[in-house]
Amino acid sequence: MLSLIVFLPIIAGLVILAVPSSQKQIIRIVSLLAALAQGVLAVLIWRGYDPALPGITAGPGGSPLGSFQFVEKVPWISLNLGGFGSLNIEYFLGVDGISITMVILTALVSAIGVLSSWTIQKQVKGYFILYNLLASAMMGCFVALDFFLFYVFWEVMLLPMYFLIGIWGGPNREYAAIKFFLYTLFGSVFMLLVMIGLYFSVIDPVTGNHTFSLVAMASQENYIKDAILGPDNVMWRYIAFIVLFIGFAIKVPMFPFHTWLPDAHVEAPTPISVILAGVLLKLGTYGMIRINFPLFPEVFHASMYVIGIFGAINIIYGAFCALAQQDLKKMVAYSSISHMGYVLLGLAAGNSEGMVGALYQMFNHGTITAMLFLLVGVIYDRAHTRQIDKFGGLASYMPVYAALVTVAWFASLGLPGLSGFISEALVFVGAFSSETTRPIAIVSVLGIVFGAAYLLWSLQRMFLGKRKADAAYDLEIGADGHEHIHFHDWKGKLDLDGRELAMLVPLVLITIFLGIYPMPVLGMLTSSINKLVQVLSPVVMSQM
Amino acid sequence: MHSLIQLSIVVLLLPLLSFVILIFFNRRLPRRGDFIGVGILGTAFGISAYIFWSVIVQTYDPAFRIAWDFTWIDLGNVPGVGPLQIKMGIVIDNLTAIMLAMVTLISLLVHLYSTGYMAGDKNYGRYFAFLGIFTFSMLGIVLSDNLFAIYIFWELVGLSSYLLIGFFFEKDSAADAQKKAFLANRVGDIGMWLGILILYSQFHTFSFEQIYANLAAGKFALSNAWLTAAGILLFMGCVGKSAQFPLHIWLPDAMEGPTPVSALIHAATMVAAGVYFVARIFVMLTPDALHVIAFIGACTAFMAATIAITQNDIKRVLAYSTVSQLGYMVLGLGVGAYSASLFHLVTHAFFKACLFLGSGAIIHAMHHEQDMRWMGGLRKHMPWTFATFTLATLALAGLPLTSGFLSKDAILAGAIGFAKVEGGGIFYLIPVLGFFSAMLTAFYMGRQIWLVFFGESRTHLKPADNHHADHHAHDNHAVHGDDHHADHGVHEVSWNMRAPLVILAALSVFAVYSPDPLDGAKGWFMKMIPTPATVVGEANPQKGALLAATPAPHLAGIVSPSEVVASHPAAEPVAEEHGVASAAAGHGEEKGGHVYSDPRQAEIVHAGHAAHYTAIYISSIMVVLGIGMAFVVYVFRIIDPEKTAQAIRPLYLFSLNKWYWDEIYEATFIKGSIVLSKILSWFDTNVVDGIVNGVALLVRKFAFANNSFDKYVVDGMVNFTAFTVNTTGAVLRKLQTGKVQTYVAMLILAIFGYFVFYFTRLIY
Amino acid sequence: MEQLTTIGLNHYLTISAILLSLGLFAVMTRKNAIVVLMGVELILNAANINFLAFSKYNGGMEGVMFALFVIVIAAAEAAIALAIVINIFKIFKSVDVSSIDSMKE
Amino acid sequence: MFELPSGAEIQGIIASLKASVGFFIPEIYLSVLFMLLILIDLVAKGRKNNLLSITTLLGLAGSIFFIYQQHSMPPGEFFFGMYVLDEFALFFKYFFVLSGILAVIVTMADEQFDREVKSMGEYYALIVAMVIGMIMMASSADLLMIFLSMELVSFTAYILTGYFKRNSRSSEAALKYLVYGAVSSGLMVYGFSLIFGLTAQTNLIKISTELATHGYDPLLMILLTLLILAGFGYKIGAVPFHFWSPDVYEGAPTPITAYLSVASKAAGFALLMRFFYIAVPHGGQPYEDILGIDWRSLLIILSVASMIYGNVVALWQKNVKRLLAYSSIAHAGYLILGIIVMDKFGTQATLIYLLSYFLMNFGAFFVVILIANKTGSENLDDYRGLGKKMPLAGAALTVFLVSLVGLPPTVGFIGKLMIFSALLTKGSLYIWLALIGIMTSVISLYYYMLIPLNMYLRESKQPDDTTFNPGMPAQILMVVLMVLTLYFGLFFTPLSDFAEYSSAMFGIVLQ
Repeated sequence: MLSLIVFLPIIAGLVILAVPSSQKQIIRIVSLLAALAQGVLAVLIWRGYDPALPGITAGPGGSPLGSFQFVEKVPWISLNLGGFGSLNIEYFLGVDGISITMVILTALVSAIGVLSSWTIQKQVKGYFILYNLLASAMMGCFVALDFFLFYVFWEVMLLPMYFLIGIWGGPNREYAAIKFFLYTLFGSVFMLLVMIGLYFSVIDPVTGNHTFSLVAMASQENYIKDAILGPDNVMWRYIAFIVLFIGFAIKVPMFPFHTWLPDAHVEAPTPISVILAGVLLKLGTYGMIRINFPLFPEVFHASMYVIGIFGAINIIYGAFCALAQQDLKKMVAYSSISHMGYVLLGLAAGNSEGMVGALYQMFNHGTITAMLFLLVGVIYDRAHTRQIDKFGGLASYMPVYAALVTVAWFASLGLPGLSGFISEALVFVGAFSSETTRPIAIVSVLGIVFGAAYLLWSLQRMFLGKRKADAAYDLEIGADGHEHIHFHDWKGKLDLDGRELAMLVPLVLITIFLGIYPMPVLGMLTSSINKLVQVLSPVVMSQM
Repeated sequence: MHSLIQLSIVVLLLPLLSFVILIFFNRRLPRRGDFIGVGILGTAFGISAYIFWSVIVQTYDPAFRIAWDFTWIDLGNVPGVGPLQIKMGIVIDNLTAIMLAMVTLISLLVHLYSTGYMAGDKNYGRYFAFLGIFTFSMLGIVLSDNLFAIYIFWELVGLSSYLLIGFFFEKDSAADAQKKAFLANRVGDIGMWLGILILYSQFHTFSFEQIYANLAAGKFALSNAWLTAAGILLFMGCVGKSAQFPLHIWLPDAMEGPTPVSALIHAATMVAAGVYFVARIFVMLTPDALHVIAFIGACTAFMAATIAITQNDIKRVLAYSTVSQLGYMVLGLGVGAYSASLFHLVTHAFFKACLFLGSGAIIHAMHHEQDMRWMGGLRKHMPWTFATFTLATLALAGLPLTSGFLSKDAILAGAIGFAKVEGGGIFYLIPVLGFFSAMLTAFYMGRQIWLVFFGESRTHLKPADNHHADHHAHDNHAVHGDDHHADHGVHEVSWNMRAPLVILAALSVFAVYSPDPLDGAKGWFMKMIPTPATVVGEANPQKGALLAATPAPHLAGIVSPSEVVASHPAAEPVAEEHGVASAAAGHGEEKGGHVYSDPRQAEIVHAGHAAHYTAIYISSIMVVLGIGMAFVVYVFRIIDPEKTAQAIRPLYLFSLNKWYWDEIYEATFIKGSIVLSKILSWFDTNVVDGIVNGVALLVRKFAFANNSFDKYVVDGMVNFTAFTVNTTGAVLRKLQTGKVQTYVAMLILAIFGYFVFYFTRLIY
Repeated sequence: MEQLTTIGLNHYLTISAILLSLGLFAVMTRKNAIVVLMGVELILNAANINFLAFSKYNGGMEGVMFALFVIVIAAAEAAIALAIVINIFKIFKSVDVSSIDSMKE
Repeated sequence: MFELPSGAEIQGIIASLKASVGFFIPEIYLSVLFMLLILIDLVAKGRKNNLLSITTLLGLAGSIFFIYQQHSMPPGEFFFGMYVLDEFALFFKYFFVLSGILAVIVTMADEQFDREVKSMGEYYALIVAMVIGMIMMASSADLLMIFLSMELVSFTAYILTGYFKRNSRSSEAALKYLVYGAVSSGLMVYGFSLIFGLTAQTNLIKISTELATHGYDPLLMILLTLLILAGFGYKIGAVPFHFWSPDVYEGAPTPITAYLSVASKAAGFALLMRFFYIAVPHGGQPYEDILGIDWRSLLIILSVASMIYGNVVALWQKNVKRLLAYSSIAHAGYLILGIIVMDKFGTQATLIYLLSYFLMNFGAFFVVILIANKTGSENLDDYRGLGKKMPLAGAALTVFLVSLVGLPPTVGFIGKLMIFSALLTKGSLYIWLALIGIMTSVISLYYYMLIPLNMYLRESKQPDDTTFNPGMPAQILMVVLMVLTLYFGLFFTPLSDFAEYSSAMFGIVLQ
């Protein structure tokens, strides 16, 4: 099941490899089918998922199957290392509350990404091969429970992304692509060392061998006391934690490692921005939750405050930067920096409310930001510019578009009734309830206002009022005597066309539904999160 | 589930239904579906009228309260807390019932009115949809039984007000106003949200009932300062919504919205929601918090009144008077005159709505002329409007025989009593400001009446340079495609706009509320809405010192008489005087046996009753004074307003420019944050990226990277230790001279170097 | 005194050390490729002297054999070297080692 | 002074010689092949056909058969301890023969030879000779043998480097290579003479026992170790003994560059390991030296310098061959990391890394040749837009480069993984080394990525959409290499098991 959902896109990619590159439509359809199939599988997994089982650590008797679901565990590589026993790597997939939401999100976003890739005309074949490779890798990261496997998927993501930005990107794409690549690689190479270190510090209780299994690593009693990352080796545990954290923080992206994001977004084509903001950023925080925190709980406790502060900086700093942007897409990019700050804050809280909020925020940010970037893409396709002050009064001329933008914008500024609000609220509730992060929470609340400020301001400048003199489109009086506008060299429908609606409407519906009744997602999270919080709580650690 | 609850849910959802229908299908429906809006609201009003009847009239019980809730979010078995759920729920008590009726009634009237006023607008259908979602959110606030739900609907009314203020979004002024309103409210909401968080972080619940129970049980772990802070922060929500100083700036601009909207949202209901909310949290407010509230209320009341006297835009005058009246209500709550200020809330809602609709009618008739200087002599053309407008004005000014008199007087009495109890001094400032603004109110309303209805029409006097207003008039005219006033004569408005005026005016008469034209306390309202007992208690009247969970015996002396009468309240005067305590007892019994009462409030009420007649005298004098002045200035023209304005020009300008608040905010917060954002984004692109990118510039200067890409990748590459890497690279490669003999020399050198290295290591 | 008169191991070693340094010196400083190669020969011969001396004082034939092989290798090396140098001369019209540096950073 | 040996002794000697020959078959076979090739060259003079190359291929392939038979033979030393046969040696025998075969194929694909030289003449013979030399390097246990085999390799390498006689760069490279190589091997011999003086032995194992029992003067020991290291270091091309390599790699014919950068480097490592594990005394604990001298720090400096220098200087290269030359210096640094650990795992890791390096480096050079055939240049700027014109080659090169960076799922990643694991098994002792390795590999990403970046992200200056296909055999080889690179990146058990089996070295016990 999970293998299927992971490797479907790659299979599609191979199929496309066989298709002659002239058959663009076939290629598109193949990838769309793959994405849809992925979606179906995701739904099946969702239906079959039992929210009662917590996951996170091994279940009763150290058997991962006890608490993880859809587990697939086959030995992959077993090397004889002479004097050092053997190096065992497993092909180990499974989902728990933390990952299943992300799996669903990934399926959703990559399907929508395919739809919005329809407009790509240049080297369609290569594009979709890389795209599918990327989709597989992302999905793999979320379901991998073997650190080695996770790392492989993690690194495999980089190259397709590099080319997708670098070949199909905007004018300044080379810079953005290489910047993205180097940043993220820099983050992940240290992960390699930590991974090896962990391997030699952890014993699988069942087999008695060293293991890469994250499940075994997540329970502290499996650590060899005096091993390099064993409980006794405090200094190295701290270093390892920090190194890992930075690795993930770069993906999040956390201030001050965020500077790759605006460049990457501005240059990347719309679907890639959607993937990037919708899924890739989540990998950073997911990595923290899955690997960074449960493996080093005591260090996490020591560093909650710092993480919280960085979260707050992200929230407010991102909001301010967004306020100053002229380029709409850059503004949205900064807004997602700001919103990922909420995730960090929620995680820093370390209590159930905060963590649930953080994960829910990850999901919502995925859907909402996808919407935002799609909408930006819509106007960019028409006007070939994203300068906010090149528009004005669009609401009169593109009512449907304006309506959707309003919904998306308000979702992004956390309006009650839309999903973003609940997650932010939970994050604040959690952050405030925890003694450690209370002052940080108080400061971060300012983010609510500034978030509203830049969103409403851009909304006003683009959609309200009247057409500006130097706008990117012309006014003309239609036959019915009403004013119309038309963009230069834009042949398509002025307002949203069917394909665009097909991408946007599902997201809007999800946003509204989850804003009114969040339990479908939260229900899957809670037990896992409570377990996680328990694992992280100092009480549990002290008794170990 | 209690049948009333079911009904209330229906009431709550009906407007939402209207929203959904209209937003999607208005273009497909005849008349853009306005009848659906009106019809649905009619039904809603019918039901809430029934609720009102069965709660207030049938079960005539101050302590009436029914509640119902359901689990909305289930966080499972949270470590350290246990099973944790976030519940949503509905509570119905007297206050709810009254508010329910009031909101639906006014909303219904405004719907009806709008069918005339907005007729022919190109977004006519969308307008009713927005009204629908507004009503829904407002009812949500009224019905919610917990802070979280209130916060949700709080934001939703903010949204709908945003949408409705910017309804004519082609006008930049409207677009600005809607943004301003939303942001100002958000600022308030931050405070409110923090307050909620403080309470939640202690009790892990949002429900009023549980929070108060916990507070009363003294489970509040943090210091009392936190509790006060929580109170003030929650109050900030009210400051934003009810346009209290210093966040009052948005309300006058909100008049950019259609006039019926101003009547519904920005006069009668939404702005009053702030007051309603403070009333809901009243029992957890510590004396310190209450003092802050009282002072802010007083300041607002006074400041707004002073501004109102010089405004020329008919709607702005009303807007500032609204701010000022809201100030009264907040003041009332602050001084502990709980019932009085809620009373004022209701009365004000009716007569102010009436005033706004009236002004709407005038504007409509005057072809969107809003400047009173160019009106005049309308009483002949618009008798109905004139009559209702005047009645409402008298109520607002607080002349006897009107509802406004009862409520305002009660508040002022409470203020005096409060000042007495608190030991005078600075606290006398509050009643003083109250009375003074009462006078100002009378003055500017008198001025308005005169300028609008009396004298001769001054339309022709309008100077040509004043064209922007005219311009607006015209493009709104365009917006109003229909030309039912194509002939440029002023005439009375149609019935569907007149009927609401009449109804509202009728509701501004004292008889509706109280048999005694001089004492609201004898009326049903103040009996049904007794002051609840605080749950943060107080050991002795001296302010500041709190005691959580006062042991009952300690207060027995005070409580006993009230308990005696608790069985049959609303009986002889003793009961009235102890109405508070009795209610306290009532509440106390609800809260599972613990009976707490609060000497401070009891005293204030006593003093308030004592001060009742003084209040009447002073305020009547003040009002008469005010109206008299208005006549002196504008009717008999003994004093020429222009000359006076010149004489006291600085004061005049100060008032005319609204105390320069907008300018101040523009200069400080808005400019400030814009500049800060610019700085930060510069910082981001140059410094952060700069640091992270290493010293990209230096590297570029470092020659080799000649074409732009290399520069960039040098940047990119040096995302870490850039400069060093490149320099070392550039330096090291110099070793590769291409001369084989140099290579050999290097080899020898290397060996020698090694040798020396080890040699030294061996020696030491 | 006796140290100087009777020839001991150290004398051989000293000689070979001197030869080595001379060889290196030649390789590093001479311009003419041929001379450079001669310097290389010097280095090898320095090694040879060592081998022979050691095998004389330690007994055993390994050293001698080693020396023989070194000589042979040196010869072969010279052959190849000369071929290359001739080729160089054909192309660059000079055998100045220091001037042949077309490939460098 | 030496009395002649008696008849009995001579009989014994002959007998042991006879016995030893049995262990020497592959070498003999290859020598025969070598002569055969010369003969064929004499017969078929000047005729330009693939006769020579095909014969070489078949011959080398045939040698695998003989090498395979040696698995059954018991490990041991023969020819009076001059020569050993053990799994370690076998590993390298395969390695060298295979790289020889690849070198030949690559040569066949390279069109530059047609331009530069009239007849391939002794080219293939020399390649075979080089294979022999390297095999002997890998299996010699005696100073004399080491010296002879090294010189054999060097001489053939000199000639092959200068094979384009009319090409100035090629000849210049040859001269530089010659001078530098001669000097460093001279120093090495000098070092040998000193060690012989210390121990009166030439057999590595005897030497180490001598040193262990009688001890030695540390200062002298360092000196001679350094001198010997000069010789080895020049073979593996590690800083600071690397100076010859960029020029030689740039000047030499590309197949030879590939061959040198893979095979002769590997031979150098074979020697280095043997020498340091056997001759240089070290006690039971791998990382604790009994005799007061820290051999490891010697290597540590070597590897750190190589990693940093190679990667950092490569940043500035505009010529792909030169770029790969520097990268190979850096890879030498990574390989040494494995030796530093000085235990079985370390050896295993080094061998795995060698295998991965073999695959990816040959692949990279092969594609570079194919591209050079088309564009006639190895400059980065001429790679613009090649991604569209040569899709397959572009993809393959990208894979090889990614593997060189060490990203999964490629075999290069496995090599790095193993090396770092080996370092980390020693606890926190070598973490900082691993850190340097990691950092430098990140740096390497940039210059490796320059190539795909030019191929895909840039449009060529003269835009023509004529796709260019290298021809079936070349494509097949390319695909095979690419697939292997990826396959072993995911399922590297065979590699690792083979390496583990081969890390058994005769005469020493590694933990």
